[in-house]
Amino acid sequence: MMLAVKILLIIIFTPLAGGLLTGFDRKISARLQGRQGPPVLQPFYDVLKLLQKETIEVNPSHRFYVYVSLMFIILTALIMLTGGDILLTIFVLTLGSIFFLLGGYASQSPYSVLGAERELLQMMAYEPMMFMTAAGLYYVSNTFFIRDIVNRKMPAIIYLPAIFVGFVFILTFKLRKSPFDLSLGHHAHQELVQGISTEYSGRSLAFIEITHWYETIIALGFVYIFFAADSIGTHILAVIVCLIVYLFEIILDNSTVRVKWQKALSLAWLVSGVLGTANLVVLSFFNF
Amino acid sequence: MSILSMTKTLFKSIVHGPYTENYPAKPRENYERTRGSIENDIEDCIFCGMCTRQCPTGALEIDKGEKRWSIERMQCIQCGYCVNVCPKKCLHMRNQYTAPDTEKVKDDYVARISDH
Amino acid sequence: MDEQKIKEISPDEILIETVDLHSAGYRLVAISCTGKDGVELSYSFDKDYDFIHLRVNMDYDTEIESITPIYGYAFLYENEIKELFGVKIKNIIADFHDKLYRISEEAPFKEKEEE
Amino acid sequence: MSLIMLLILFPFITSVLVYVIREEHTRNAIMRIGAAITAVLTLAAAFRFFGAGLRVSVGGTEVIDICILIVEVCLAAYIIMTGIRERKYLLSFFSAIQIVLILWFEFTQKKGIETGTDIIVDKLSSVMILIVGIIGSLICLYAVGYMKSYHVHHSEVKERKSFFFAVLFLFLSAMFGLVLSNNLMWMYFCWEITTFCSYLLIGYTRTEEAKNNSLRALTINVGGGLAFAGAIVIVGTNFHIMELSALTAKRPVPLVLAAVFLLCVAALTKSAQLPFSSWLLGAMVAPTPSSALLHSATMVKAGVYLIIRLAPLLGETVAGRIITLVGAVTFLACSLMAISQRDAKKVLAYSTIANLGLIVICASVGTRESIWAAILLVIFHAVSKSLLFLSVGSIENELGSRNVENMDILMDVSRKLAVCMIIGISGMFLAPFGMLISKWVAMKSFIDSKNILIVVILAYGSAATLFYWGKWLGKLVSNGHPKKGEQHPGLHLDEKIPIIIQAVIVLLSCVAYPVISKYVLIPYLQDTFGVAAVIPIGAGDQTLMILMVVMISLLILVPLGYAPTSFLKKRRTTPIYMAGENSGDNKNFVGSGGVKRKSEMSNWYMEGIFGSKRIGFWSNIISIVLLCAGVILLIGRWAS
Amino acid sequence: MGKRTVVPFGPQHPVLPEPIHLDLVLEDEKVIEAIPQIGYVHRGLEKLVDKKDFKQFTYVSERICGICSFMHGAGYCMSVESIMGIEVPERAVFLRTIWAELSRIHSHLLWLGLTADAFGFESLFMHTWRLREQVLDLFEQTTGGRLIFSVCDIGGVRKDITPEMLDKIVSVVTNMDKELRDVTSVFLNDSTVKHRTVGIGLLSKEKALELGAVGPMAKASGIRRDMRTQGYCAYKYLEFEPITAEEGDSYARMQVRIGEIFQAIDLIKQCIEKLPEGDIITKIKGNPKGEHFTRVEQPRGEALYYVKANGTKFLDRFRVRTPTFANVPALLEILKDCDLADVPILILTIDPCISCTER
Amino acid sequence: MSFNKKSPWILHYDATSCNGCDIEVLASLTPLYDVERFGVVNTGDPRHADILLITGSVNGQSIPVIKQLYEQMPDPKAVVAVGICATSGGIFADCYNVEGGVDKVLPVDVYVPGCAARPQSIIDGILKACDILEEKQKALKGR
Ligand code: NFV
Ligand code: SF4
Ligand code: SF4
Ligand code: SF4
Repeated sequence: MMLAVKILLIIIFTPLAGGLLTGFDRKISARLQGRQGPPVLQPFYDVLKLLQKETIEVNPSHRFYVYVSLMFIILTALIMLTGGDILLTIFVLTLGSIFFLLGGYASQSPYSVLGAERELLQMMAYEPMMFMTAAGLYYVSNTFFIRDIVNRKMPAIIYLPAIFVGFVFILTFKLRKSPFDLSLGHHAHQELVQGISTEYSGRSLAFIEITHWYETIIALGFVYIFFAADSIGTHILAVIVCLIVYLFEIILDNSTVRVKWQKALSLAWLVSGVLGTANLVVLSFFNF
Repeated sequence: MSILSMTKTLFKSIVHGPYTENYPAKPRENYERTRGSIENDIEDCIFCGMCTRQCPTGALEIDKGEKRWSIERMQCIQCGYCVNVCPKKCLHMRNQYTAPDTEKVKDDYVARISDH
Repeated sequence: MDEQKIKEISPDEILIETVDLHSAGYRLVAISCTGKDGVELSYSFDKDYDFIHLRVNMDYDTEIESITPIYGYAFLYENEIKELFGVKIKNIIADFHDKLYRISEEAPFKEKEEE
Repeated sequence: MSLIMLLILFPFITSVLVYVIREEHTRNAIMRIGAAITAVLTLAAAFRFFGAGLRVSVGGTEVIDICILIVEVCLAAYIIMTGIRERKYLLSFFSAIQIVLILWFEFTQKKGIETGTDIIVDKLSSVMILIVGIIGSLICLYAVGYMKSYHVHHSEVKERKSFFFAVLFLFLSAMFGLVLSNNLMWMYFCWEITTFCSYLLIGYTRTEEAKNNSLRALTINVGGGLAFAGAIVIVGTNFHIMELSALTAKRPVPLVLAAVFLLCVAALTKSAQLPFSSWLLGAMVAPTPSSALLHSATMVKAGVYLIIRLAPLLGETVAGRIITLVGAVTFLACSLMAISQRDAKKVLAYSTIANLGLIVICASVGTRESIWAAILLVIFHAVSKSLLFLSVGSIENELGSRNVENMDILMDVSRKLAVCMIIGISGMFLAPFGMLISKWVAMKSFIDSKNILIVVILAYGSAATLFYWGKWLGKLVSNGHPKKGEQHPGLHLDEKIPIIIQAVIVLLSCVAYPVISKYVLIPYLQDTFGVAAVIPIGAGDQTLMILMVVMISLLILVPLGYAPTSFLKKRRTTPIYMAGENSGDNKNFVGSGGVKRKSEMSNWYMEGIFGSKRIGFWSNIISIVLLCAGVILLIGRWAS
Repeated sequence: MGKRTVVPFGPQHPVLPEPIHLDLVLEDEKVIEAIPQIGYVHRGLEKLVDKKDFKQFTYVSERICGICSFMHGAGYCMSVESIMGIEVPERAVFLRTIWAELSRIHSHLLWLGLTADAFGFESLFMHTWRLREQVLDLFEQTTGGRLIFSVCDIGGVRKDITPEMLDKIVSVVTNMDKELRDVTSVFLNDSTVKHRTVGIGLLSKEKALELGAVGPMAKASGIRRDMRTQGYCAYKYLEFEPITAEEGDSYARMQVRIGEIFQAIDLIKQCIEKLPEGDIITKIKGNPKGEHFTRVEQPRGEALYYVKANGTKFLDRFRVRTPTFANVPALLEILKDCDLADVPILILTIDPCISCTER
Repeated sequence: MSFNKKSPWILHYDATSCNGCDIEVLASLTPLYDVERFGVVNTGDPRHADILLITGSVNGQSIPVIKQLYEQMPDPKAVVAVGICATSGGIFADCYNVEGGVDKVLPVDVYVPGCAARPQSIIDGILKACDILEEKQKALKGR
């Protein structure tokens, strides 16, 4: 019973928080650009509008993947926020992303396919770091369970500073922010039109937005895990750090160009390789 | 080599606050010279037809008999050429532009017949 | 600024003249065409602000050689003239076959006989 | 015991039968029945000996040994002759040394070596039997249908189906023998037979390419056999044992390690690890059933099987470390190289090598969890990969091409095949399928054993894996339309049944893994290590199971996307977005000059970065250096 | 072998404010082939000389393009003035120069913004366009229009700039100068921006000459050619040096254009300093007869106006050869073997103005 | 409640505009005018758009494109003709390659006059189109 309530709460509040964050993001971005910006609730208006609109399809199956993707992302959020296994979280998250990009392929529309291709490339670029993040967390806490990781004496960040930096680096991919918004730029115009989401309209597009909200929270959830430990203080700190990281991403988004894929791939792999390996090696040297 | 060099401008604009003019909540003051829309002091008009002939888009129309001078608002490019050629100088360029509308607007100016 | 250097030539001299100009280091500025009373082509060249024009007068039925073998980038001008004026230009490298602008009307600039 | 004998002999008999009987229908019937019986026998044997296992010492081994020897000599003679005829002198050289070595050993040194248990059926060999038997028989069944279409498409290839089928069954026999033997001599014999079968099958089409590739495969594997023979000699002369189980019970002194290292080298050649992997890529010229059976599901597993057996002697030892690194290099390099491949079978081949590399890593790291992962990987890989190979084979017959790029129309041509293909691919890299779970445990064990480098390599290799499977998956789900009027032959029942069964097995295996873990792996590890094995998946098994089920049920939703939706409210369908220039049919756009142009989509191959030339070259160098380093280290140990 | 990706790029595409179309043939994301199609904004306005008389045609020529509108009008007027032998009052000549240079600032800022948008630097786009609004505001105050001024007339200009306004212009451009330096330094120095521009779209000096490139496109490849040095309008009274760069890549073109912004600010100040008093327009009589080629330096480079008149009020021919038209061959050259991600930047790097090109 | 009003996403297409109106549309996104205050996003993708902003008159090449873009937009949708060219063909109405205003091809909902239409007009036009969207939404529901 408790679990059911918890699940329900997670399903409802995660996107709300994510949407709110996105709203603040748009507001802050606008301010950084010297504009007034939309109301904070704008993302919700957008989604509600999209839900009311007609949903066009280009073939019977392409919309379907978006829904499956959303389901898996929700599952990810559930696993993560109930303190489940971190590797499983990553795997299911990957699954969700894979389905999202399959939707791009399924529409068989030029820009969707190009977008899907780039999305795949981005996944390849950030996946090693995700993997190493899990590895690092396991290394220091000897468990894959998030609820155990966040209940240790010391927050993991103390042992994993480099991995944390690397993770924040690849977070940009997940949040689809410049410099790594190759496959689907949210607002800036780019060569792929709207990438994977090109062919989606109305309800399916709304679901893509909602998926993104979940993803935002999941992405920040990882940041949280780095900082939380068994005292309340660290949990508050973790939330603050999440917000700071998000703010940092906004500023980064507004002060960089979109890089090309070669650069995105090599940068991400290099950063993950160097930071991840270094951190793990140092840890094993001190023999945790 | 400089990364995040944009941040300076970004923070400046945070400090400065938005540059947005709050249109339409705060209506805009147009400049004196702003080319908005053509007005006719119809009472002075002699319906010579200079303006209709010279208007490059054919937005103007006169009806000498009914003493009507009319302008297709959605056709006028605000070039002001009619103002230039009008012998009576009864046309002038107002600095308020025509508002968008759901259909094409045509404004009629009819002179009181009795005057002439 | 006011003096215009226009040199009249016949249609078959065009290649010789352009080759000369090309080897003298001139660049092609534009090819212009006027369609009133036959075709009047003006090839404008420039070298260090020395601005000269070759003028060809001919009728619509005469064919003229393309100068794309000498000035490759003339293809845009020539295609345009071909499409808009219906002038016969032969041997264009990169011929768009009257599909440069894809206009619906045929040779709109050509003086049409009374319809 | 007789069951075991039957298991080994039955395929052999079938083989002889299909070779002799050339009449199409009868032969096909024999094939089908043979396959079915093999499967039944396998199941029977596996269940029969599952609980207690079986350790037998076969009496009168002399007779068998003599028979083996005769066959071996004949084989060697044939190989030497072939080598000379084809001017592959290296091959003849390898084979000659090998047979001389064996003969010398047999007649001068063997006296007095008693073999206690010749055949062992334990949990591991049961698993192997099941893989070989079930997948093998399915593939044999499939071959019946496949070869029919194959010869329709490849009229230039001379029809030698009887021969082909016979070799398949012969191979099954040898493979059973291989995994059941504990006697190194027997194992070696079976090993050589599988090599030879592989050679015959690769050369099936008799084209120039096939011939070259088959000879290359033979050379490399005979080279591996030589290492095997060397190991036997070392073990036999120095320790007077002939049993694998006895060898693994030894303490890792330098000489034992040398033998183990040699065995591992043999295993590496068989499992096509770098620098020996070129033969497996070449083997893709063979008709697909043989690729599925020998070159992905079973024969190449013999190598890793051997390494798993030897695991207790690897781990922290020099030999273990070297093998781990070779596996790691192979895994990473082949995963990366697979990105640049368009040919479906090439992708599968690279992926096979990469996964074998992963298994090699797991096996040679040698902790309980890693072996747990290794065995699971063997199972899941065999299951998924054979499904993939079979599907690709049928796709090739259907579409007339095995270029991944051309598979975008598959969904339209044959929905069944496409779905099976999707299942197979998902099985290779997505949660909740076994490959991923095993990888997860593998990672855990690497961290626990402080193999940081391997963890990092695993991270990158997996990312690359994600890429090439992902893009293939993308091609499969894209709703391309076939050209009008194109003919697609359709599937034979003989092809359809095995593929569907395989797909079901793949689906089932992901729920089955806790069962496998509990009843197979843990007892096996307990036996091998003598310590109670920890359950690597951790305490969350319950929730995990629920999650798996949730995920699978979500996945099962996927085909729903293709279910007819006519009863739902119709959505408006519009042409796809082509920058405003869609010419209306979703395939063409109005291109420059006003002409219709077909819009084509193709995947990324990034040859500039992941081209097989560059990566292949460097990874080969690295692995050769690693092996040489191993040799030098071992000699150094031994000398000191 | 191997299949390729063939996608349509444009006419409707978010990175292209104006419609053009390319058939792109890609491998991975490398452009193997790019076949252009233009004509989506072709109106055929040159043909309007048959329907509008030569005075009305001033307004048509201003509407060739909304970016370089002023100089189009002025170029046309200058041609007709030459044919008719009209002396344009000095003050008018100076005023034209001021507006022309302000237009240059507006055009280059617009381009900078669009480029920033093309490589995904939204905030930079916003800030450059914010600064550009100040110039547009000056236009509106002096002419009444933000983009299309309708001030240029045959014989001079229709509106004068008041002394207060002149002071305001000076103060606005001076203030803008500071902010501009902040923003442009991001363009010139930020390493991520450099990643997208340095070495992208390389056009060597030889190639630039061979393909007939003009304007910043040529200047960035080291060709020192600027029609303003010919001294039309008031340029003969002003001191300036054409700005060039050597590298010939997108970055160099950016450098040139940014240089030209600051140069324009300087030129405006010079103009205002030297601005003579007097009439702003001479009355014209009669109809033109004759022909004339006029060349001016538009923001995008050398533009050619050709007017042929026959003594009636309808011209025989008006023709404009715009700089973008001349730069298209160079664009096709640099599009070869680029990345898909670079396509927008390469298209933008010639600062295309399709409306100008297709008329 | 209808949210069409709160988040009108626009798709801008340049039919044969002279760029004047074109850049004014872009300018209305920039800090001074900032249409994003009203939730406007310039999507560049017909599937996401609610309002089709067309600048410039239409010609033979752009008519099929415009029609297609309009078809690809989900209901409810509105068309806004920005600038005199788009409303009536303007000064180019007599050109051989100009067919006239946008209303020759699509049902135009809002005409925004001006040459070039100024950003304020464009904002007004978009807000007007929002009301129309709302009406259309109601009409759709009613059906
Ligand atoms: N500068 C300029 Fe134009 C002109 N002339 C050119 O291509 O922008 Ni619309
Ligand atoms: S030109 Fe002036 S007076 Fe003559 S009709 Fe027009 S408005 Fe009236
Ligand atoms: S301003 Fe120009 S377009 Fe408008 S009515 Fe006057 S002459 Fe005609
Ligand atoms: S209305 Fe004027 S500014 Fe707008 S596109 Fe037409 S001519 Fe250009």
